[in-house]
Amino acid sequence: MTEAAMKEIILKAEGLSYAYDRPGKVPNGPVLDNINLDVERGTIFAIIGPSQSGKSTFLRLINRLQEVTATGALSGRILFEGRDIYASDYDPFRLRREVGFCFDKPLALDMSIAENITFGPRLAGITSKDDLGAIIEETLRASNLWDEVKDRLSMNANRLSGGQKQRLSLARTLALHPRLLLLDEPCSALDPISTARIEEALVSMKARTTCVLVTNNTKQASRLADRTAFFLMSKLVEVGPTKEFFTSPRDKKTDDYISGRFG
Amino acid sequence: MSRDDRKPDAATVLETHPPMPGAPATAKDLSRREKIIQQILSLTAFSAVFILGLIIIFVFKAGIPLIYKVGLREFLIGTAWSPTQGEFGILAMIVGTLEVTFGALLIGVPLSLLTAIHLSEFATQSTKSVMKPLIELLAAIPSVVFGFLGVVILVPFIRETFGGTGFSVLSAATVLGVMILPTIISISFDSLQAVPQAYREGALALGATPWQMVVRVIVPAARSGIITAIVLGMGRAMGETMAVIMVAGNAVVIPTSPLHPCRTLTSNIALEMAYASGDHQKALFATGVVLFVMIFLLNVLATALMKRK
Amino acid sequence: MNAGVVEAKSLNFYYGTFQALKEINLDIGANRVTALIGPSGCGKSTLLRVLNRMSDLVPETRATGLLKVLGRDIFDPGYDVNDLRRKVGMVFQHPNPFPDSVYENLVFGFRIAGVRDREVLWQAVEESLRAVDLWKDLADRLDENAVGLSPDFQQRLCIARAIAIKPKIILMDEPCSSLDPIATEKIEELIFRLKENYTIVIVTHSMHQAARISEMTGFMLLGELIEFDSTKKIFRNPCEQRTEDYITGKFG
Amino acid sequence: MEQEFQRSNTFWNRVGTRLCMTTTYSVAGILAAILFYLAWKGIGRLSIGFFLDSPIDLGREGGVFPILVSTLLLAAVALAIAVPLGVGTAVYLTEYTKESWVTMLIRFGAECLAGIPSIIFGLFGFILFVVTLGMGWSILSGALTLACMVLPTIIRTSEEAIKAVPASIRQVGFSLGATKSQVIWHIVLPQSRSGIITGIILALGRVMGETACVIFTTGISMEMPSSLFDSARSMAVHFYILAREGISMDMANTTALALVFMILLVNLGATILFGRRYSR
Repeated sequence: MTEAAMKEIILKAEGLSYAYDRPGKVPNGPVLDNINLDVERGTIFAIIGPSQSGKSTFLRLINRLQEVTATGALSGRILFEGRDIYASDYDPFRLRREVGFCFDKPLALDMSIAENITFGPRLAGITSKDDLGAIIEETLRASNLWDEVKDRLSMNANRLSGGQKQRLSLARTLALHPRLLLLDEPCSALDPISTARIEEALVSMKARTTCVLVTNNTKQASRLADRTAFFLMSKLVEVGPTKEFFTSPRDKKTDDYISGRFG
Repeated sequence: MSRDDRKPDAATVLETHPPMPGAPATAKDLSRREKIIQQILSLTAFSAVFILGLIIIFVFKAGIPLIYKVGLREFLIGTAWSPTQGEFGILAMIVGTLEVTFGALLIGVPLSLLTAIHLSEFATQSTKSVMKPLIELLAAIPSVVFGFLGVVILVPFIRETFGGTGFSVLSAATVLGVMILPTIISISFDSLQAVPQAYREGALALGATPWQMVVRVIVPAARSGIITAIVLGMGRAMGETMAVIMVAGNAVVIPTSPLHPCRTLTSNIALEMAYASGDHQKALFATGVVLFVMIFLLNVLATALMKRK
Repeated sequence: MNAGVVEAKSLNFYYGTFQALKEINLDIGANRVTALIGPSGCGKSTLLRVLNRMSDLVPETRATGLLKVLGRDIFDPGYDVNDLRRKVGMVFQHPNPFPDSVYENLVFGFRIAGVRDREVLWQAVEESLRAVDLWKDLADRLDENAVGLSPDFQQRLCIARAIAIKPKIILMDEPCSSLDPIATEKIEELIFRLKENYTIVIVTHSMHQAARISEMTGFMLLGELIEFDSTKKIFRNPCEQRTEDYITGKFG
Repeated sequence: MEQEFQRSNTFWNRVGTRLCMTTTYSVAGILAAILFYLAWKGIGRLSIGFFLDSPIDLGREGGVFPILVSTLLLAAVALAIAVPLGVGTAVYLTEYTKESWVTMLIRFGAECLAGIPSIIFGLFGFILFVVTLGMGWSILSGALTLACMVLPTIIRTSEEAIKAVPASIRQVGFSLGATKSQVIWHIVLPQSRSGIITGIILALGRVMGETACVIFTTGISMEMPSSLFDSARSMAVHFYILAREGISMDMANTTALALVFMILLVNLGATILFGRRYSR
């Protein structure tokens, strides 16, 4: 805890609650209920919990992706680098460039590999071919994909395998050089080898890119994360350093979950 | 492409590049631009409704005064049509339209439904992949060409087989029956395909033959889509002009036999529009109003049926 | 009592060039529950669907070897597949009542067999609903559309529909996979009662379910029937290493 | 008794399935016969010259060059108007609105428009564009009328194509900092282009084959149009006049073949290029 105090807090949730709007229906309780947590720069932060526990919604609130697909009522605050991202003068488009998001399913845009990666930078105003080329190479290397695709960058990205597509998604997200990276069960659709390559990539760049990782796989959390949080039924049950979390959980429910008694 | 000689960091690249010159930089600018785009799109979105409104206004404005002048009753049930003498009764045309339309359904519906059932339930993948595009090609053939083929093939055939001139309700109904095939086939095919596979399995697992499965489970489940298909096909037959003009004979009489010639509402307009003026022209617009109302009611029916699905 | 109602001898089954079942030898006894377990893609559902030739629905399939159901070779070209399916009822993974009234669902099997006698139909409706313990819930709701029922009721209705025409064998393809635990428990109770009169073959992905309800269990892997024995033996003392690995959760 | 019924079941099954199959092949046969007849009658006088010469003696001799040009002009202008409106409507309906009375109204309007017979479009175009707005019989009047007519086709096919783009792909765009319009322009539209183009081709076929409403709005002049305000004659109208007035059956046959051939080529091209077709 003393060490934590010294590190910079890149993301902070303060009393965060969220409930979906269901027009014409009685609201059936919040999806997130009074969440408080801090994420330090340069670490990997894992969120585990059974499905429907609110962990994905939490992740989607951090880069304001939630509001694109659903409407809901939010209370409390999310601070990214000290600023409230839901403040009225906060620019969500800029936020989404600084906070990357990697989806659970491998999703390639229907264009070439190179165009997939340069999509974000081009929207951000980078036009120079050399710069874009450099970004392509750098991010593909960072996501462990370069050797497999360097000779076919103009091929349609949909022709890649699932594991390759997922690494391409990672590269595409990294192309904007986000300071915070949100990963929503990034390996749930992947085989063990692809998973290992993604995990390697995350660890190797964590000094530069802080990660918040939502995962169903408790083992993955224990392998990768510096700190781990456990969500259950919209509530944050427990958060702590990963080692402590998995060896001596304070909460009975956490213990039940990580030892596989439910979920 | 090897870039091993220089590898600039993406971070530095991004930081040294300001946003595109001229591109809106702040959230405020962006959201203002988004709002303008949305407003333009919402304007285009109403184009269909706007055009529908224009059609109603202009066609009705040109046609309604004459209906007032003649009297709605007189206009609809009058049997005499000599617009130059001031006689405006379109009953013959209404009856002609209905006869031709129902005749077309009589011919077209069984053919299309059986074809749709075959394609959806029994045909092999290769038959399907040949037949589907073929049927869509049938939809692409212009109606004048259908009319022309009716004149050169069907009319002589009917004249020689059944007597009369050959220009008749029967010819018109046959040509239209073929023309509405693609409409009814493709829509009912789609609704048959939308029936969950589980229903098929459920029926077969109880020992139903494929035909029993189709008749007792699949067709009832796809009922609303099939009815919609028939209603839309009916609309197409009712509104068809050129093919009908060429084969129906166009005499203004109430046809009492399938071999009699007839004139439909659509052909009434198309035949006389070229030289009509004054009240005569207005009467043609009034004919259009009657046709419009009939089609509109059909469409409301079709929409209501579709919603029930 | 335990005469084989399903007998397979070196049965092979192919989807196009893919071999889904390899050299299956199987002997299923009457009035018992036989469970088929194995990881997904192992062929257990295919085996089930071959038993009443629902496998015919997929084009370009082919079977070799011998499969006798109720004493007759069902791949005999002269064999009436509709008759087979009347004798071998099936319940599916997702409840699939027809979009019609409860009553019409239950008498469907009679209607397609040409039975019109109202007395007979009513009796069958009552009997089959009582058999699945739905009579008191649905007796006065027979006109309701079956699609509007709860998933639990729908699935039980589908079972009732299958047993209404008195089949000899009932095949169940993961019948509880779309139900909640309470509904699952009800279906399991029902299976327990039904086995007095019917031979039941059930495919399940839940080993616990297999252990709870079945007398015999077959473990399948990659199209092969690895082991087929009494449920007790399979779960306590399997002969094959692969069975043990699967039961103890080492893979799958 | 049951045996008896079983036999009749098998019998009806055979009758029903065979009836369906026979009908299907008859429908295919009708189409094949139509195409064959057109080809057989028309192929004799079809040549490059037919497309590149001007008509002589009301079309008894010569070719259809100015008529071909008018047809293409008419189609191009009509689509240039209808496509942005139609695709815009589809984008608005799928991306910007939730289901509400507004979308119901727009869809209902489009459905009704789709059901209106072409002859009524003809009356409408005549009274609005030709008479009220004083454009006279001209390519512009015709194209505007045709644009109204094919608008629903384009709306419907585009909407289907846009709906087929999975929501997850849109979210990728947003997660990379794109605004809504950027997501639509850079991701959704490119991904649905094949469906949209199919709709456009379908509309093109309808425009080229339409007769009733073109006669009333574009007229029947056979001259080469010098501007959009000139009266002109489309291929379908030319064919109608040749056949109806009995000017020359030979030329009518050839024109019919050329017209059908052009439309089929366009349709076939779309099928080959984009595989899937949206019907209706």
